[in-house]
Amino acid sequence: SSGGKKEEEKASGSSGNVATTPRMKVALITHSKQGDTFWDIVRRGAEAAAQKDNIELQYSSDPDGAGQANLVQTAIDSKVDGIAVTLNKPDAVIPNVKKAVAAGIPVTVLNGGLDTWKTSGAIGYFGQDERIAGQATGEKLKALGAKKVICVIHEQGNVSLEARCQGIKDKFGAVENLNVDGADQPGTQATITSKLQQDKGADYVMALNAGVALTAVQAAKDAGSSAKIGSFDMSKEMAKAVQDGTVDFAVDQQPYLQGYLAVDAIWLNKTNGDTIGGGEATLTGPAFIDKSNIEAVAKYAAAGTR
Amino acid sequence: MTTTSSFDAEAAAGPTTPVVHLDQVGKSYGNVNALRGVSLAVRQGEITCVLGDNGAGKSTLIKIIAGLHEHSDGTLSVNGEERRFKSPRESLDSGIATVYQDLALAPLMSVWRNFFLGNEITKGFGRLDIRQMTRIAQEELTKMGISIPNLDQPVGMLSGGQRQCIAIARAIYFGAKVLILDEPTAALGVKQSGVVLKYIVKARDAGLGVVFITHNPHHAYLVGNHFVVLKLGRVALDTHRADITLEQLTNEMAGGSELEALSHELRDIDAGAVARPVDGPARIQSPLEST
Amino acid sequence: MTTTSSFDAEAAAGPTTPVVHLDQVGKSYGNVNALRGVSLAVRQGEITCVLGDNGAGKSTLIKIIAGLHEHSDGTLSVNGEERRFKSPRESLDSGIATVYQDLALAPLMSVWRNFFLGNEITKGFGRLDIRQMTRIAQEELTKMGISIPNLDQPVGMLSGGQRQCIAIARAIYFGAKVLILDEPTAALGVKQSGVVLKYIVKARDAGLGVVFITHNPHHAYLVGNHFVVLKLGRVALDTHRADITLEQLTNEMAGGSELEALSHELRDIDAGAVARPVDGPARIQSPLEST
Amino acid sequence: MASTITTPAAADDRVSTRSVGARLLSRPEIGSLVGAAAILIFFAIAAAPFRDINNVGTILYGAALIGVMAVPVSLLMVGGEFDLSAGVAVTTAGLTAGIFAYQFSVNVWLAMVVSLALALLIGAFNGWLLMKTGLPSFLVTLGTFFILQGLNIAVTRLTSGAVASNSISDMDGFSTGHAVFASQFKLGGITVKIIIVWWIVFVAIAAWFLLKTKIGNWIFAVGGDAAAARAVGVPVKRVKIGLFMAVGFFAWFTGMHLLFAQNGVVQSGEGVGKEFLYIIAAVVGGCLLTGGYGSVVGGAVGALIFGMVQLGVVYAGWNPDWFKAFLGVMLLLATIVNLVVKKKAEAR
Amino acid sequence: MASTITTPAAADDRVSTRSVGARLLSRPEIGSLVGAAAILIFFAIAAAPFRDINNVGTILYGAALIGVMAVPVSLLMVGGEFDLSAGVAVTTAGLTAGIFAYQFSVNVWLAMVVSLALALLIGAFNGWLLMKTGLPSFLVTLGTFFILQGLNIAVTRLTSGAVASNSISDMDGFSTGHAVFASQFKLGGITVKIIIVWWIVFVAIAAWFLLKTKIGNWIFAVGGDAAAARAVGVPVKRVKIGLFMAVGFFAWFTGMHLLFAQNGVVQSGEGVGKEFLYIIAAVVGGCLLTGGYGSVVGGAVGALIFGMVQLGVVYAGWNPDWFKAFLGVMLLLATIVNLVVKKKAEAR
Ligand SMILES: Nc1ncnc2c1ncn2[C@@H]1O[C@H](COP(=O)(O)OP(=O)(O)OP(=O)(O)O)[C@@H](O)[C@H]1O
Ligand SMILES: Nc1ncnc2c1ncn2[C@@H]1O[C@H](COP(=O)(O)OP(=O)(O)OP(=O)(O)O)[C@@H](O)[C@H]1O
Ligand SMILES: [Mg+2]
Ligand SMILES: [Mg+2]
Repeated sequence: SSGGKKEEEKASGSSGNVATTPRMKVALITHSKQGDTFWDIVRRGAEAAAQKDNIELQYSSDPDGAGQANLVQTAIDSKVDGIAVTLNKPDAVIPNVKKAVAAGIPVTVLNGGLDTWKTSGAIGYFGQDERIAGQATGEKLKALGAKKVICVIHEQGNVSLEARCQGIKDKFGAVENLNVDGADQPGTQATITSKLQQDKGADYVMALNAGVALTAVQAAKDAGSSAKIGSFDMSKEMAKAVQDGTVDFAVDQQPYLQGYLAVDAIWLNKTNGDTIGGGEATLTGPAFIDKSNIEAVAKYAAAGTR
Repeated sequence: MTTTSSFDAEAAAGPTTPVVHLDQVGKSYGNVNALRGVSLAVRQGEITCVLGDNGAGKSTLIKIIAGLHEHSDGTLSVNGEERRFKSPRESLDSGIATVYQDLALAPLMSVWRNFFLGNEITKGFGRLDIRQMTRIAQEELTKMGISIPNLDQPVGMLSGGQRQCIAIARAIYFGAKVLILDEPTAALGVKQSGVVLKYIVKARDAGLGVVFITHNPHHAYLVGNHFVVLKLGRVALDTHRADITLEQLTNEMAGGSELEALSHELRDIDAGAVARPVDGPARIQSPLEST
Repeated sequence: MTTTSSFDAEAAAGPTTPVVHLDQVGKSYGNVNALRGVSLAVRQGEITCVLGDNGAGKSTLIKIIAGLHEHSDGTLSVNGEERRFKSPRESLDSGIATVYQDLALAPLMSVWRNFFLGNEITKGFGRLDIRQMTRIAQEELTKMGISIPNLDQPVGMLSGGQRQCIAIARAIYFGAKVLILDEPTAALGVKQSGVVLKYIVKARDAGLGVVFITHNPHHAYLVGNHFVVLKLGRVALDTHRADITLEQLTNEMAGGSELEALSHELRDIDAGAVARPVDGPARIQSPLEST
Repeated sequence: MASTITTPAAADDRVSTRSVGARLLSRPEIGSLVGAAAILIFFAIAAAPFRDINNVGTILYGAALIGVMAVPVSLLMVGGEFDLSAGVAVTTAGLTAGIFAYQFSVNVWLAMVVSLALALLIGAFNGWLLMKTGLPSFLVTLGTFFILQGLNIAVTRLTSGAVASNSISDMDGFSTGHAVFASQFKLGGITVKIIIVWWIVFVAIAAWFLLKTKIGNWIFAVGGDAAAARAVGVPVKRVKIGLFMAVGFFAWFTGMHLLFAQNGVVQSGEGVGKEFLYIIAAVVGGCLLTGGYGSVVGGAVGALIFGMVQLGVVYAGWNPDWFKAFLGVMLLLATIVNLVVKKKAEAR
Repeated sequence: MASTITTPAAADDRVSTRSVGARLLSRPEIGSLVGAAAILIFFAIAAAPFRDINNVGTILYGAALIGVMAVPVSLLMVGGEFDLSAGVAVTTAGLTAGIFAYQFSVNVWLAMVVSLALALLIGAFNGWLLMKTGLPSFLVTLGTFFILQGLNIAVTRLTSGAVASNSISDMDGFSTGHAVFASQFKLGGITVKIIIVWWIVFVAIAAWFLLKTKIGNWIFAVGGDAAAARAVGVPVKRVKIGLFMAVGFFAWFTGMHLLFAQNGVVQSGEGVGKEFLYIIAAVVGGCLLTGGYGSVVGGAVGALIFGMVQLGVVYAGWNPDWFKAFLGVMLLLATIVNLVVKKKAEAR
């Protein structure tokens, strides 16, 4: 039999040295739903940092604002040594972040909360400015000569996703949003197909995560549309799609880096009093990945770290 | 049919006025016309027996009086005033209490809660007076001669007769002007049936109008003042006790000659003899087939 | 109690052997001991009448034979073999067909589907032979003397008596060795009751063992060979027809002297007279209270 | 006092005959059919692409994705039960086949057989636990729902190290599997995905099965009154367990479609929430939540209504912010039309 | 042939007396209480922070977030109905107050009154439509669910231009509102959020109401057998509409808590899926899905079980991949314990 695990096992990874600092416990608390590739990469980055720094990482997530806030409280209750948290719903979570800071627990913010992380008393921020990333994408689309863009939002009411589409609109103009259910690939496919059948003028579909982008490729084929696909975020399959040219480009915000830095920053702070970014946000994106530079990224994407 | 005209004349001359009066009432369920042109008068101090075959429309008739269904044709008047009950509450508020054939009990609720459902005794702020309600329910059921070990038991666990008794006791306790009973003695033992019949007579003596539905001509003849026989949704007979004998009544109910033959046949069978068992199961012929 | 020993002797000497034999059977529901030490023999070609007050345990008894409940004590044997039915299917497969007091009909299903439920006629591959089933159901119901306009109607829309007839017709049609009927005539009209009684006799004549539960001593005495009276979950009387008169039986069922007084009282009431209606509702006294 | 004795007609003349139309109208699925027609007409007017015959394939595909699972879910609902684990069981089936084939480097068809066995086992477990404990199916399948949801993610990550299974698109048997479960063909101008054909076949078989076979009769009975069904000898337990296993089978089928349609990759977090779409389809199609009444065709029509509304809003190009609000209004309208039709039918 | 006539005892001696314990055990919520105790002991052993008395506040808060809404949902379920719109209605209530106060620059309390009126209206609409159409509540409230979900997002974007409402934390009346709905205080070492106190108060009142008042009696009746209840004169429609309005009231209350706890901002997309947590709490707590049986205290215990499992897994520091699987197993175990207890109680 061809393919399968045997094929993969021909290539294998390695492991680095481990810090000798005292064992620490760090909580990573996100607003992710379960089973999302993007957050899987974030977590992987955080785990890599944790392993290197002799940290016990406790990952938990709740898409509900009040629920995520209470998870921060449980981390405080569990007397962790540091908390890395997303602030996509800042008003719900910040009160408890402040509590953590007051209890002497260093907090880093990742992915979301660019405008608010400073007020929470966190020591650093690692992520991209979604609006700016969207705007950059808008410029790129203009440069590519797009006429009409469909921006596919896979979670209605999500602040970051809305900001990306808004950013594209800021710079590009002819953008229409489309809501789909990110946890339902075939349904997403049917919806994008029907949108392309309805709006024959649309010549670009911007997906906001890798899974939706790959689904959009299939949908464009189904609809007999010549629309091109652009995307946010990377994955193993996405790298392949960029290589093949089925996806035009991807906007990478380097989630691995977000997770890694958020945890590592806590360790550095605890062991050396450092603050990464010097009190300012550390931007991990956007980086455009297309046929020209995919080779450099593809092998990491295949390993699940890009 | 001359029922209505004779009926009006009777109403004018009668000793008491009808509390409930149905005039040419009809009711259809979709394409089934369950009742057609039925007239009936329920008088205070009188027991009106409604008799008839299975599916003749007796329950439908009383459901109209009880406010459970609205009639499709004709008029219903209570105390001389034309009414059209939108819900059983309106009927109850007019002083009409009903024992339904399907009993209208909530199976998961306890005995006392069912007994007082819709007529709860409260001590202000809608607070239930549980102690008193339990006591009354116990008393009323004891009066009917049945013993229910635990009034907190859900009704669904009781025997058929026990449930029937709860429904009857409740209606009698809350009955104000008119008491309607749909086959109240069907599931009851001899003793309990006797008690119910006596209750019916007492209710009449207390001045209530009673509508009594039964398949038992003996029961009907024992207590009824006035007999109405329904057949296929129409009034087939409407008569006073004075004008009919038990035999005539039974005949009317069962469809006349047919029954005669049947009961003769039955009497011919020597029930005492024990038949030789045949081997294995045998097909049973219908008694209505030629034997 | 000497029931059992006399019973064993009887079984040895009797003309037929018991198909179903209960020995010292007991059944408790939680803290209610509904049956205690009940023995009963159902013989082929005999009608065993089970009588008793409401809540005496009659339905519980037959539910054990029908496989609906398992007994807590004692033994149940069918054709001499000890059995413990885990489900009604096992009982049915032993040739025991039952009419339950609560009828066991699915209200949303049509008449013919209910009639053949669990005994569907198929034409291979489990395909239903709908035409034939409709025909048979129609025939069997017509034989019982009731007319149901449309066999595709859901059972829930039928009158109480119509439903009762479906349950009886079904059991009789499928009855193989033993036929159990729990108050089959309760909801039936005079004519339909007569038909059912005749059916019962015919079933016996065809060699089936019949268990007949009723509250009507006339019905029981008309067809029964053998009478068992239950009281508060125990056997109070177990006798053959030859050894008892109708009066004695009625007495036994209703609790003796109590009933005597009652029926006298009832007869004293002049049902023909119309009482003066009092003003407004009046409290009704219990007939069991001192009047 | 006069007494009047009239001899009634011997035959029952109370029943007026019903027209064929009226009798047709009283079938459980007709209401939803009329609702579907109303939605169809509405969108045909409101959305130009909806009228384009070439797009029928897209709409039917959207409906089939819900519709295939609506078949056993409707049967189960007629049988008086729910299955909250139906949505994630689809993902479990897809993942199992994908992971098994990849990890053991075996032919995809072998992995599919393993996956089928597991899917049937899950169904049987649900049914068995339900009958054993007597708990409501809501609770039992809720437990399975959480367990499967957890296992999907945990096992996928253990084996592939990521939250999606590894692609098996280059493995033996993939292309034949793809042909059976996820291919498409042209019919006139319409691109027809093969799952639509399967869906129609399944609906036809299941509808026939429910109405015309013995076990179909038992399904109605166990849903309508399980105690009564048991009393007349219907093997209630076996029927219910069988129904849950049917859900397992169709979950497997849908899972295979996902696996092959998505290039041999299954996302482990998918399927959550789908169970309600299936239930919605069944209920919109006229199945009673309390059991004992409903039809397979109705469930299919319910899926069609849901699919049409979902894509119709997109075809109409309405502001996507209002999407859910439109969906809600449409669903309410469809069910109210359904109801009005039923009432009309009963009154005839 | 011999006949034996025995005179039976006149009094009914068949009933053995039940101990107080056995009678206690037969209450609907006791099973779930035992289940809750089992979970408590389990996590107290498995997770060190769970044992820390200071963390009780966190656990109770997690439970209260579900528990407050579980109160009316339990009542509604006893009354024989569902409300799928309960989750998003919470968000709607929060958004309405936030948007109204901000847009019209009025005192927050005035906006809260407007929000309350709207929440009650939504409940009344659900109930009215249900009774008017006779459709199952699953369908009616599903329609409202989608409509509210759509409106939440659409109206928020129309007014604030974003997907969250504008903050009202600096407006008049915010601080008093915060004190009432979202403040906290210290009790010993435990930080108690005020919503926990409210929750306990609500449970006590509603439990008393259900068991000891006339309307409570009617709720049992309309859920157990609506036709029978109507036949004895219970105003079925008014009771059901009232129950839906109670859901509206508690949705408002929870919405206010969210508004004030989140600094005067409400996310428009939240609340979806919460309705099932409420239903789960009620069912785990012993309410029958088919109505007519259950208790408010049971619903509260159900919420507690859910909250304990949810946070217990985090406290124990288990791999979150397995979280859902644990949750499923725990839920099944809790309900099976519940069942075993009930069976034991019945057998006494
Ligand atoms: N499932 C049950 N749980 C608890 N108690 C029960 C249950 N079923 C019956 N009982 C009780 O057992 C006793 C016997 O009931 P059963 O139904 O056998 O009486 P019956 O003789 O058939 O009465 P009837 O003539 O009224 O039908 C009654 O006191 C009844 O309340
Ligand atoms: N809801 C309904 N829908 C359709 N038909 C109905 C409905 N209720 C009753 N019927 C039909 O109306 C006719 C009269 O029924 P009804 O219940 O009034 O009879 P009944 O005289 O009370 O009979 P029984 O003595 O058997 O109780 C029957 O043919 C019955 O099938
Ligand atoms: Mg009747
Ligand atoms: Mg009985």
